Amino acid sequence: MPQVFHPSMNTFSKATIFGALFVLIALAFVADRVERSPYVTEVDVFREQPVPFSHEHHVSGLGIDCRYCHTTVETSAFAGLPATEVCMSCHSQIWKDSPMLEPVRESFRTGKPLRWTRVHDLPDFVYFNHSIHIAKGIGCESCHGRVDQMPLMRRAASLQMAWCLDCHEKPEGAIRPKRDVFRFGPEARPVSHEDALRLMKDHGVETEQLLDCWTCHR
Amino acid sequence: MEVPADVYGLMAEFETGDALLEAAKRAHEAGYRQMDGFSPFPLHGLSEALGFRRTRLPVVTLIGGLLGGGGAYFMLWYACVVSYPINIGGRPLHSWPAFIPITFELSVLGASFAALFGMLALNGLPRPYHPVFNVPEFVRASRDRFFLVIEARDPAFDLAGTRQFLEGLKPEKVFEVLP
Amino acid sequence: MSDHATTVSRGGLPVLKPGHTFGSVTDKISSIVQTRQPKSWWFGFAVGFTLLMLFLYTTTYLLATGIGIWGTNIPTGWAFPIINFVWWIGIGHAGTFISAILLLLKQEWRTSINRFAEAMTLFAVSCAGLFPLLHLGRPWVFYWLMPYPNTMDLWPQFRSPLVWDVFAVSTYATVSLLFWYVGLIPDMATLRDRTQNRFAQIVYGMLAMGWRNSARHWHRYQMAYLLLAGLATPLVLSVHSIVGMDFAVAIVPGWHSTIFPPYFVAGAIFSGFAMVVTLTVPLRWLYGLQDFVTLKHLDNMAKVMLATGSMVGYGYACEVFYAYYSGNPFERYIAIDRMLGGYAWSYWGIVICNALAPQLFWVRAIRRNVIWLFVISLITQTGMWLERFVIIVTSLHRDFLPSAWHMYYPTIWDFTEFLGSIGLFLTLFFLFIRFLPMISIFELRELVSDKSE
Amino acid sequence: MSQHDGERASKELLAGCMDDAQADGQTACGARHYDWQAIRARLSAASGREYWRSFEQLADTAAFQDYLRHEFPRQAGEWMDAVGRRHFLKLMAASLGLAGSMGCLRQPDEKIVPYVRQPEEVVPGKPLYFATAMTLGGYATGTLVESQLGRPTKIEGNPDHPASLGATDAFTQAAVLSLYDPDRSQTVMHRERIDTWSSFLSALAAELPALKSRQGRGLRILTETVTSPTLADQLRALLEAMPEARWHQYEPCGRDNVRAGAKLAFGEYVDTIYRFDRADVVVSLDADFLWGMPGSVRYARDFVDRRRVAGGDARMNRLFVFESTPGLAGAIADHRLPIQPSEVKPLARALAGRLGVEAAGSDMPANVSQKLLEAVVSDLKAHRGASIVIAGDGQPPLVHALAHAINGQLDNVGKTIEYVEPAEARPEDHAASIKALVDDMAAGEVDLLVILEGNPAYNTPASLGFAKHLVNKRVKLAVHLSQHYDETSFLCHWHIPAAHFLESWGDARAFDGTASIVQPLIAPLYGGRTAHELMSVLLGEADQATFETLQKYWRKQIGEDDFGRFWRKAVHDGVVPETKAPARNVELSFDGRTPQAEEQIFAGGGLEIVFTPDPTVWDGRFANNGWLQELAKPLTKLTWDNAVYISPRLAEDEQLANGDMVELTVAERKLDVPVWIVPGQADGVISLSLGYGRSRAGRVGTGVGFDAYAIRPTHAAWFAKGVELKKTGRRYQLVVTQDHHSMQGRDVVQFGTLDDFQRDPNFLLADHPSKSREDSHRPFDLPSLYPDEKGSFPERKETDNAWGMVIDQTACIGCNACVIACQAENNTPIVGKEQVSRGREMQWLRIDRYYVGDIDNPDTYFQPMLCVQCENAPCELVCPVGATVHSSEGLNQMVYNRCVGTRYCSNNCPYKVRRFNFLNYEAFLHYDTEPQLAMLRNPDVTVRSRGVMEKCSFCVQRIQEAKIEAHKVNRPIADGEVLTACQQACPTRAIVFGNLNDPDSEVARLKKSPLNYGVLAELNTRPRTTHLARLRNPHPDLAAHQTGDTPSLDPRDQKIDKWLKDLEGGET
Repeated sequence: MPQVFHPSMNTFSKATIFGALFVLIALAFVADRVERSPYVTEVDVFREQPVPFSHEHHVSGLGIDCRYCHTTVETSAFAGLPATEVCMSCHSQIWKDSPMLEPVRESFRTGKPLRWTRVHDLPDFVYFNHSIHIAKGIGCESCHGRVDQMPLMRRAASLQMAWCLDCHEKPEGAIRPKRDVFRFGPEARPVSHEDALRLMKDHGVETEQLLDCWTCHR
Repeated sequence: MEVPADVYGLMAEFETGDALLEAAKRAHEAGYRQMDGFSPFPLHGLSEALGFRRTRLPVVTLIGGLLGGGGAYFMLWYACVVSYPINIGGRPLHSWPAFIPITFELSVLGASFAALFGMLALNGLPRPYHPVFNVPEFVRASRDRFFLVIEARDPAFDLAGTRQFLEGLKPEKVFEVLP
Repeated sequence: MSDHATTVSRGGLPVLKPGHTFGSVTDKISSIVQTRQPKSWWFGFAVGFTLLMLFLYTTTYLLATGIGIWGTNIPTGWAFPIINFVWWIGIGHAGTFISAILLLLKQEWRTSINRFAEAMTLFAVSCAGLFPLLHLGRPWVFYWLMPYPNTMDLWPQFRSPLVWDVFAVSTYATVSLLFWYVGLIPDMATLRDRTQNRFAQIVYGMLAMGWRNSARHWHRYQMAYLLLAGLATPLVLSVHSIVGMDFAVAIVPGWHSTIFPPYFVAGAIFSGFAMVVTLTVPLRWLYGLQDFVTLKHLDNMAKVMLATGSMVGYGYACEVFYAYYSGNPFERYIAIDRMLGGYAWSYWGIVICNALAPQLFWVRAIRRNVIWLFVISLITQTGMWLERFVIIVTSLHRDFLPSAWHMYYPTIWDFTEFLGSIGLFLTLFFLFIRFLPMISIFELRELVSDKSE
Repeated sequence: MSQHDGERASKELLAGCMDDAQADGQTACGARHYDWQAIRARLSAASGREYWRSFEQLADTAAFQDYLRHEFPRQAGEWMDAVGRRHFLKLMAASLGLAGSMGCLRQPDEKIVPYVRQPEEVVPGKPLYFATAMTLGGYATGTLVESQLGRPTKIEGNPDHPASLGATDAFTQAAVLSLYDPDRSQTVMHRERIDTWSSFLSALAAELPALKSRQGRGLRILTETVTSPTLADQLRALLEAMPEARWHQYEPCGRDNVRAGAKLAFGEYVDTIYRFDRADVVVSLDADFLWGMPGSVRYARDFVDRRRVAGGDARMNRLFVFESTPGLAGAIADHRLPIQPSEVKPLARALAGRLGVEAAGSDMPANVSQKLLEAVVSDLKAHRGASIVIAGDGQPPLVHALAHAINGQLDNVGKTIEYVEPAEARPEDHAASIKALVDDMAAGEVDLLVILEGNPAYNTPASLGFAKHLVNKRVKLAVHLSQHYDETSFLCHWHIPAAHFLESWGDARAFDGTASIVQPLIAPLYGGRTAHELMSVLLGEADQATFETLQKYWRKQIGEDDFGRFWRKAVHDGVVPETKAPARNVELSFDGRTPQAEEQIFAGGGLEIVFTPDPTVWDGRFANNGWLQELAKPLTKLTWDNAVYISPRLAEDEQLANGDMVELTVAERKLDVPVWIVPGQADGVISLSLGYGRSRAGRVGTGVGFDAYAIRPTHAAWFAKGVELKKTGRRYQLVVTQDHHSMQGRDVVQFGTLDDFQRDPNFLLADHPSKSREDSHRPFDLPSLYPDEKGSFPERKETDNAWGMVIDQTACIGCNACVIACQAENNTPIVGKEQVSRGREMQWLRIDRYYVGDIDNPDTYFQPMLCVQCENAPCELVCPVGATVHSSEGLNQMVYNRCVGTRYCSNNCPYKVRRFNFLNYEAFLHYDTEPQLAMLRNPDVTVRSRGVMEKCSFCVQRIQEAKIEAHKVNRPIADGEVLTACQQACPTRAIVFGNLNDPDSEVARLKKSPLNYGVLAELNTRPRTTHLARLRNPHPDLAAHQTGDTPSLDPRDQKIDKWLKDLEGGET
């Protein structure tokens, strides 16, 4: 008897061919999505910190300027993280008994530094320089998001190469007047595309070098 | 005359290919259209004898090739000129000579896929189950025997009449094919 | 089709022993798959499998330690892995050549050898495909050579011949596979109809896709087969041309030469046919296929080897002439360095193995003597491997600045990786003859019918 | 490693030691603080080094633990640790590209650790520079050391220092590796067991009273050459306190002959300072003044400045060199003659005689042609007051005396020659001094022997028997202060770890007497002590810090008032003002008779041998420095070994091939050593360099090479006659980085004479019509598939900067400083002898050495070769992933993190300047197991992982730094604002880098020179780095320069060359 299969196999076998095709495409799609998902990029992921420091409170609440703590942001590649004594300059007067701040006081007593968990962490082969971005009028907000609205610090952007390139290709999308670099919110951005282009000229932003590999990798 | 629903058609078994060819011609003259011949190897003139016109497969293949090649060149141009233009060894962004090999390869690839899947699609394959397999003797279709099947859905089909007609072709044997 | 001039060659040798019927050929070929295998099969498989294990062991060590375990160095940045790659891919060509080009040329004698020649192609290409991956410094990112949407916004560098290779080889592998599979469909049906084993029925049945030898199907089938052959023909020429460009595009003296593409294709077909002969001779003997694979086939293959071998020889001559005539000091130096330098043995090796050895095929007696054929085919393959050694290593080890000149010496791991790949090939090939008809059954039936007319 | 890592890590270091960095003015910022209690506790518990690696680890400061973790780049770490590898294997097995692309994307959480109290001067991410000085053989070279948040990472020359002028030699460049050397001694040792400083103090305290009572009889101090004013002061104080004590000096590569020569000529010790910047004719009597002499970095600069023609004014000085073994001076010389050492004396006499020095006598050297001699004499006569005759350090006193006499005769004194107070604290004959010590040791006169640095048990001639007498019972107590637990420490009762000069305070004098303050950049990693501390202990001022000792001394010199200002300035500038040695008026009191002592040196006949300091490990002190061990020796390109150099003729006579082992017999002492055939080696003389065959150097240096001290004679340290050389039949693998010494008639190094140049500046065009001098990196138009701009990159816009480099081959002396500078700047790994033998060395910059002409005395050409940054880069075209592409400023960018490692770029690179990480080379120097080595890394340069290509980047990290600073205020980058590491280190300023778009830049100017050409420019690669043809200034009466390739030693190559020649011949 040459009849090996049940009639239903006809539909089934045809289905499998398209099915296989579909599965492959789906897999590729999912993979791409995952690669860009918070699981990998860690966007909006909160991290355990020794002290639950609130940027929201200190920035919008108390109106402290970024540079008060991140002292070297204008001069160095590294923005700088406040030394314990900086915290203590206020917190030796206010909230000086709050249990939340005990780690800070302890660090100050023992001389053992606080150990924060990095939120914005680039791969080791990427050389990012804060000072030049500040100097060219790229606001903190452009990469770090609305820090003034973050009770706990979290990553606002994927920090993936494609994301960096978007801006290095068209800086006008992020550029702002230098006085607004450390401000947040829509009113801190230049109103029109024309303004942005003007600022590009004023700040002397030359785009084609921004796409050179060695601008970020060495 | 109404067609019996419980029969797919009638099958005649022949010793040689020539017999089948002859039978096919006669059946076609007799006005049968919904029929098919089966041979263990491509039998020349059989499909013509059964009144089969030329296939559209070449066109399908050509389209596949053009899509592959066109797509390839577009990708190359887009990647090198639009997406991320980079100075490579001082060559122009749109260095067309370097784009030819890939374009060619992808044309061939596209065409080949089109040819294979086109053939399968036009042949309605895969189709693991088919009524003709219900005839035990049909196994020899893939060895050394030749078969002619006239389907019941042929307007000229009539169980008795058609059987008589087939007998007239001096086959080895005639079977009823169940759906 | 029924033209007797073609069925009986001038040599008077038949392409098929007379007296065979549809039934007899069908039974003979399918029985190979359906009855138990001879001891020799088990032996061959064991050898292949052992070597395969060696391959896996070397590869594991390689990935764990780095390609530093090989002898590769600066200036000789490429060595064994690329030699093996080119060697294997070259061997692959014969299969496609036989099944596609000979089909278009209506050569009947292709019928009983094209199936396993194509299989050989597939397995050779899969061996070849591994080496470019393994020779990477960081194999785990090999996929960067393919275009796909990524978070880096980067593309492959499409001007690089290596990227052309990726497309050429993968296309070649795919198309060969399709071609091979299309050829297999009717035979799958045959096996489905013959086997009594339920499981086998289902497997072959699925692969046969419900093929039922319908006239209409045959019609489109032949059209598709013809189209694929037509497509595979330029492909077979392009693949090794592009492999040739891997070298020709570079400015390295001894590489930078327009003759490379044709010269590589000729060499590829040359070594490929040698491999087919190497496989045919023992197979027809072990499985008693003398009826189907007659001396006629061997004779023809020998002629092809003679022709292509001579082309290769011509290529060698050209290289020397160009070097002299161009007046380019770097080319001249390499040419002479090949003949007298540290690797002179390899150069004279290829002259003997590839240019001279095949000349023996002018003698009919040698063409039709299986022993001679077998030996020469082995010599040829060695020679073709050496040819790639000469092209790659001697050119690189002494290029432009004398200060950078340095000798290259392979390590034990270079050899194990190479032998291992042969193991992979043998393993695959023995599995193939165990489970699939090594000769196209339906085409044999066609042949029978032609003869019987 | 990214700068983030750098900052993070360093910050933790600082955080770990803030209190101390603030309070303690003694240590430059970034010093570390240890819990000494804990350390001592653990020390007394632990035994054997395997228990711990460093004090940090010992003290378990959390900072250091993370520091290690962070300092490792994840990229490298991923396949450095086994787990990561297995992970990859799984991926491969699955061979899923997708899986691969996602497998390792997620980063582990990382910590970031701020200061507790932030010091003002520190800006994280910005390095600080501190002036200090390094000494070699006692003489100081001023340096500026880069400090990345407390980690010294790179040493540069100090432009204000007379011996440096901003440049350095290879040793100085490599010194920073020695600082972090994990094999350095890390604890006090007592009779091979770990012990503590305190118990050493008590042990010594037990001895001192007795010694004092005996006026110090039995107390012996052994030092190397001492120029440190403070140390000298301490020694003087000690000798005053204990008049019976003795101070001995021994320097294995010292200047006994120079001193004796001066004494012979003038009856007193004076130092000679040469003013090459004023000399038009220089005659070297076996003197390699470009290398290894005190002040030779400065001399090289002065000498070369006098022969730079690229700059336009076509004047050159002329150099005659008579040398026994090829040296740097011989390579750059306008006329070089290889002669046996024994012939130098007659030659000197002959010269002196002809120049009218009565006392000279009329000797006539055998192998020196009249013609040459006449030429030299005439030149000298023609340039009275503007010439220098200089005798080699090794040459016997008489030759020096004759040289002084000649210079006097030519009234060069006061013009090109200055005689000054010796910079040494106490000039004396070291050979005699050490001899006296050994005799007393034998005689049991020595109760307490304190060895301050140095390694006499190894580097004194074996025949002296220092080691033998050191271990005999008669020396009651021997104390050795040294950085390694070396041959000598092993034989002494006590070993005290010494501090590296980057870890300690101190002072030293330069060749011209100028004093420098040595300041530390980091607290001792391994608790090292200084000689000053040890002296204080002997002086009964235990635990007086070096800093105090130092200040006390200088306070005495300067006086209380405004000492503060003086001190800040001296420390900041790196030079102490007004300390240059005062000139001396000397009277020539020299009768020309050969001193008795010298007669025996060259007595008898037979083969002669020359001992030389090694160009890479000096006297052996750098044996454990991987960078220097892997550094190819300038002329032989030999690495990881020393060998006895023989002339081609000797090889022919003795049937010797490279690598054949021979047995040398010098005065009954035997040594088996491999031979290396050196074109230009004088016949009848073989040479062997010191410093190898160490038995206790460390993991890198132990057992490398062959110990020349074993056969070094005591009476004449540098030469011996009557050497027997016997072929043993055994072979030994010697590894060189350049196998082939001829240019194969290729247009690699272009050269000519000053005369040619003056007649027609474009004379080179005649031989090379293919190249236009004017813009030689754009050689000529070629047909192209791309009609626009003949294949150039049409979309390129003109940017402010177009980086380019010019290398002046007339100025290059082949000293290798640039090679090590590059290695230090760019975190380049070393790979070891076996890998080098495979041709896998990693230096980005190599110096090719070519010979032209007669194999017995060829012309030598050096060509620094590095990535020339082609505008039409062949490498870029073939990279399948775009890992190497062109930047808008014309840089050939190599992106490590994109590289997949096909090595196609290297194959297609005509200059073969690309380097590949075939294995995980970071592991070679034990980076993986020795965390402190990671502190050495430049945080601005990625550490490359296994399987990626790397190459010269024009020090892009420096370019970027400068660009960022300039762009912040939108100003152009000034010429000279960006210096590449090689350029900065180069003593002769042979390398010039800058912006081609700035017409006024130095580099743009040099590109216009008619001598400018691109190597292999005929390939249309358009190199951005071009070379200036090498010019010679031969004497009109003598042959200009040789032509024709020096034949290869390999018969096969000779056959090839013959065929080629016939081919060419057949055509013309």
